[in-house]
Amino acid sequence: MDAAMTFESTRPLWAVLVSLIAIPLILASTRRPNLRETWTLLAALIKVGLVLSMLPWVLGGRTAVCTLWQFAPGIELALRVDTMGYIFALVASSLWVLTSFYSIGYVRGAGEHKQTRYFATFALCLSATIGIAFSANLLTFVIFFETLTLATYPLVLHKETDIAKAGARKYLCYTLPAGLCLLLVTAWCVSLTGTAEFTPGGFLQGVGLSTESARWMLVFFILAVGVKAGIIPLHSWLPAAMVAPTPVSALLHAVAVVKAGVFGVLRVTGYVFGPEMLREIGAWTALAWLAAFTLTVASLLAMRQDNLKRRLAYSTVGHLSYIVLGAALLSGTSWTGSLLHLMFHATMKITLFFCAGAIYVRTHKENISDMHGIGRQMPFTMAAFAVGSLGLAGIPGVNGFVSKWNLAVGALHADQVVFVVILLISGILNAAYFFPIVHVAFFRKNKAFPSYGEASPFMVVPLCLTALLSIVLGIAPNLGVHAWDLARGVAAAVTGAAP
Amino acid sequence: MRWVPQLTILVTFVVLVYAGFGLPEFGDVEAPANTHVSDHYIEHAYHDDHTPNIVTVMIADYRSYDTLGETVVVFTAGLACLLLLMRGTRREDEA
Amino acid sequence: MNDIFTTLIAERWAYLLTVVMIIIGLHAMMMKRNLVKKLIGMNIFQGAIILLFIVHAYKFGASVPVHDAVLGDHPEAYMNPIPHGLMLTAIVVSVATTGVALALLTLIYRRFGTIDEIELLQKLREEP
Amino acid sequence: MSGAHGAEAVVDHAVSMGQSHLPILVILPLLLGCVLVPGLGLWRRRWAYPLTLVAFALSAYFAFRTLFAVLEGGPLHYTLASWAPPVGIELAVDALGAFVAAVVSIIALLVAVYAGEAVRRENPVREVPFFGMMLVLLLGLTGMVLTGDLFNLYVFFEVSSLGGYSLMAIGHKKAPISAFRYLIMGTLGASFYLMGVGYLYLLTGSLNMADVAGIISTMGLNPALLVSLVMMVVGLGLKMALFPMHLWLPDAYTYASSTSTAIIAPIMTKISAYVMIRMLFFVYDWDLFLNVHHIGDIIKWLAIAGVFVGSIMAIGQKDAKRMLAYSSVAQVAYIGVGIGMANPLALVGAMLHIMNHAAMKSCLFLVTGSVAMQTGAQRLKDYAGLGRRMPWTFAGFTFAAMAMVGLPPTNGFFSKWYLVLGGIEDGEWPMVGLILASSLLTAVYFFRLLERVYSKVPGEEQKPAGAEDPSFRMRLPILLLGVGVLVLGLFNAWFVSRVLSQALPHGMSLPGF
Amino acid sequence: MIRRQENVILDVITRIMVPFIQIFAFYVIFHGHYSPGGGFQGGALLAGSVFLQRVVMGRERSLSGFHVKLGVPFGVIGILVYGGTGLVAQVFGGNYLQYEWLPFGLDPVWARNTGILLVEIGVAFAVMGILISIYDNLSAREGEGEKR
Repeated sequence: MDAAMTFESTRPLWAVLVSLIAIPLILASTRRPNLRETWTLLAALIKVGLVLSMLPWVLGGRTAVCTLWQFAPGIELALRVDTMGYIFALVASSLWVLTSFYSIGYVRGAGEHKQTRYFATFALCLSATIGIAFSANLLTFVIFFETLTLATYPLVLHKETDIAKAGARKYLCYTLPAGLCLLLVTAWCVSLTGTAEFTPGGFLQGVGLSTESARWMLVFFILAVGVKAGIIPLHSWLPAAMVAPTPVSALLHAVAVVKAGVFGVLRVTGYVFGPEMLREIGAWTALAWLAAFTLTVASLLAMRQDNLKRRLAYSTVGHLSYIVLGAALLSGTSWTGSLLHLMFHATMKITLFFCAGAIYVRTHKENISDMHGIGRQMPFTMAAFAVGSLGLAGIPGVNGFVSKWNLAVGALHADQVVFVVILLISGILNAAYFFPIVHVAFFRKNKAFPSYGEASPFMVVPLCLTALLSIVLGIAPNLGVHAWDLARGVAAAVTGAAP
Repeated sequence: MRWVPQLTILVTFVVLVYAGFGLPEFGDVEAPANTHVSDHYIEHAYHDDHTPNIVTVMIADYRSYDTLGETVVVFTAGLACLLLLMRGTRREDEA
Repeated sequence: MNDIFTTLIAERWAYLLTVVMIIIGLHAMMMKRNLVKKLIGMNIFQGAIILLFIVHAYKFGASVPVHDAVLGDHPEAYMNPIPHGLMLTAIVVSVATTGVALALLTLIYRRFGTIDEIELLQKLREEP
Repeated sequence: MSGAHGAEAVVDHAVSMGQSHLPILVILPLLLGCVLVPGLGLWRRRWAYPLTLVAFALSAYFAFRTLFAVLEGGPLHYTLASWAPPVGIELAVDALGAFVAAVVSIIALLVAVYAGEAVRRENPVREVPFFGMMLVLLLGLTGMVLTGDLFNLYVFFEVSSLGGYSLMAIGHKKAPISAFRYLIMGTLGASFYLMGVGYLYLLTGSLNMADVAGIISTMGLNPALLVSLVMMVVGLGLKMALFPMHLWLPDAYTYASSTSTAIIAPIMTKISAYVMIRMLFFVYDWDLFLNVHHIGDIIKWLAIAGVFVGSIMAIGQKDAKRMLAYSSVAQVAYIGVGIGMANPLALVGAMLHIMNHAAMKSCLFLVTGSVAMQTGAQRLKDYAGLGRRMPWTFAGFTFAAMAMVGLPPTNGFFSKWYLVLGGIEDGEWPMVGLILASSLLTAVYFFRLLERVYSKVPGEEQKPAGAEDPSFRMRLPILLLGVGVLVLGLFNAWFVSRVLSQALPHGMSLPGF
Repeated sequence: MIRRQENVILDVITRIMVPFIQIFAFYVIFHGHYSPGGGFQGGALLAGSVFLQRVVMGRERSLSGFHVKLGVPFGVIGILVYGGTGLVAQVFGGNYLQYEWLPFGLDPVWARNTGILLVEIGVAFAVMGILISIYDNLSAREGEGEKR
């Protein structure tokens, strides 16, 4: 980018810090839950306010930079608000608000223990996520990425049952080696370039990296970020981590953590290697096929799950690979599709998780086979669920359609018809594993079913809102935060295609 | 593993003998050890301190800091014995 | 062969003796079961090192390093004072080390009634 | 050069006038303290602890003054009795020495704050000589760091060693046995070092480090020179518990009293590592020996083997202190790896790890000490659920554990970072891979412990007596160190660019400066 | 550990010998400038004289000669004399241990000479006291270490 458009600002720093500052306050007010939740909500609102206040900059194509101090020789700990980071930050922070409301209803409804630790670590996760979104160079990215890994660990462990411990161990077994791979490649990049500054089109252009070693580097990168992005065969921590409380699954395992992984993939493909280089070393086809494989197999696996949250988890795995696929296709439209899906999948999937949580809190049922006729008990919840599943299946009218459409067109632009076919098939598979739930919920009768009624408004309102949001964005993608323009801007910057 | 110490000893012996080839001859007046600093001591000791015993001058003036450290070593040994063998050693430790 | 003989035996016999002494001490330190014997080995070892220094302080035809009006200031007239001074320190150090070691042995003997390494290791294992 | 006659004497004074007294001022408080504490303490017992604290504080203060003076105006030289080297002994303090001295003294000060109450609770009878011995230990270590004379280094080596042996013998009933083994091994090491000095002296006729370095740089290769280097590496490796020579360490650390371990474990092996760096890189011709003659490779591969052996043994342990002892073996070996690689970045990593590991390991040992004192828990399984009963203590523990695993942004991450960078610079991919893989092993035993500490236990009801945080004076050092690992991590670039880049030997310079 | 029975001859000989040993020790200390000898040797001899008393007369009776409690304080005094000499020199403007700055109004050479003497005396004190205290601690039977 040219220097004229970049300027110093501490606002991104505050966006990261605000939830960190909240942590001591949360810890201090253990005894008084209401005050404690107030802190959480306050932090969430301030954070989203800060992020939204940066929208004009991004739309105006101006980039805020916040350089703190030298972190390792030659490398600053620096934050930078470029469009792609902004998209991720926007998604995470805005959904955190809803999730905070939802969490309050959930943890109290389900009577979770150690709620203080829960909220504190949650806030830490959000700081790390925003940090990932705004990090200006690879080392800063690594710092926040690993911090996120650590901060999620207690949340997965939260229930402290043996299953939870097993899940947490599995989570570490996957993420720690990934972190080491990330450290390795980061050190490699630094020793090549000095400062591993993210630049659209890739900073590895013209450092004289041989094709062989470039391929190795890409492999390590994919190992590093692919774990969080849930690329099969690196995915299996995600279903195991579903033992966490539902808000955690909702925000972290549908939005923050896994999206951080995908975000990493986008950064790597677009800002580290860059389209030209990926074409040169011919790695993009491999990546694309990997994604295609993942999204098909994940859908198939999802069908076999009876536990609702596990089914959602596998569906998440699949949908993350849509984004990876779009990134790998390297055409402007496909990138647009990826970024749109990064946003839209979040709204839809968080709706579904919220619903699952609401059902759990009210009925303590986790298996789909037990949910016969639940739709009559909790109409709003299941209606929202229906919206979400329609969207993920790619039915027009819900925002899932928009992103999938762009992906398909992008595949055509890259004249890869085969991927269009795969996208269509997976859409059908999505329908095949989501619609039965809706069907069961609404059209099956269950005599021996006590009347539950809806969950507390703390939970129902957010999930209705997200469902509504999905529909609105499906009809007018550019409404409000100009999601459409943002996505196209990034795609243009990376692939050089005309916006 | 009984052979490990023997092996160590053997290796040490070989190494030390090998070192012998690099050392100055026995009683060599021109050896660097006998010329570089020691000459300065021998020439200046008496005039610096009016003390004929060159070794005394060296340990108590030129290298007095060493001697201080050495006195501290002795003191440490005394303190150690005091620390280890004080009365009440056994009761309090086995409790 | 003859060359090696002259370089090692004829001209550096004193050094070889110190090496032999070092090996004796090392052997005692490593192989003896009795801790006191280990300690004695340690002393032999240190003594050997002290000799290593002192031996090389010797100059043919030189006198003790005490200034003498007759001999004047000629360096070749006196032996090298440095190793003597250094070894004075080293001796005291080894004495101090021996003192501490003996204190430890006394403590060990008071507590376990033996100073045999094997038995002590057994005691280490069985008692918590 | 100094001389007999008045004129030259005046010249001497002129020489000494210009010199800053800071280096000796680091040592004097400890010297006076270590004699006054027993002297007065045996007479008026309650004076002992305040005196100790004052001595540590003064020495730390002057150590930091020295560090900044060196950073301002380059290396300090202080000729004792103003006999210019090589005739006399000089204290030669360069950036590296000042850095290590500052680290050691501040860690010792923190442990001393902790010790005040801990010693009174652990062995009240021995309070006075114990404090005296702590001062002696630090006196020896600082003397080793600051001196510029090979033999003087040996003398202070022995001072610190004697202090270490006797402190190690306090504590568990079996402590004297392990301490005696430590004594035999340590004396062996010191004697090997002395032999190395002897060969150097016989070849050069001088004992001053700079002088010796100058002479042997012109000398070329010589059997005795090579053997002297080997002797020093072996001797210092013994004291440093480098892999094949580490067998004395676990017992010693396990049975010693918690205060002894807390002051010895973090700094003593590090000082040996520092001396090894000093010898290999500043006295000998490092490029000739480490790179051309591949001694560096031997050290490097032994060290990485030590990393794995230490970590794997640590995974297998049931006793907390023994686990930490084995992890010390592993962590010190990282320094060995950095030394062996002998390239600027890796060496910086090693130097940085001296500080980082001192901070984290002292924190961990202080925590185990307080746990043992508060709850009597020694074995890992007794740690279950302590996280909520001793929140502050285990907050510090958590940070230190993260640092041991090497997770950002703690300081442990950055020592690994520089080691890995160094490996990549040399294109030594297997070594890089091993370094990274080893931190997984560390993760295994620390996360296992953390999970146990923070999750609830089945028998929650019967909690051991007195299971809460120790008093403020014992908690303060733990928290300071716990925050310290974070701060040292975030601001590591300051140390690297301001301090350690000046501490590199001749012919080395950091890329990017 | 030492089982001793009364033995007049030994006692008498000891009483005669000890003063001579000590005188010789002082000679060794103060003549260290001119002939082999000095603080360590003299201190060791002084300690030896006390050992003789301890061995022959037994612990209790020999305490009148040199009390157990005096060992460490002597060591402290010795080191203080040594370090103090250096410190005084430093305070009066020189480097540490730079004897010619000792405030005796002597010319540098003789000041150094005096400094050496002071230092040797300090060393002698320290060595004597500490060796005796080591001996006492080692030879103390169980439970009767130093009473402090």
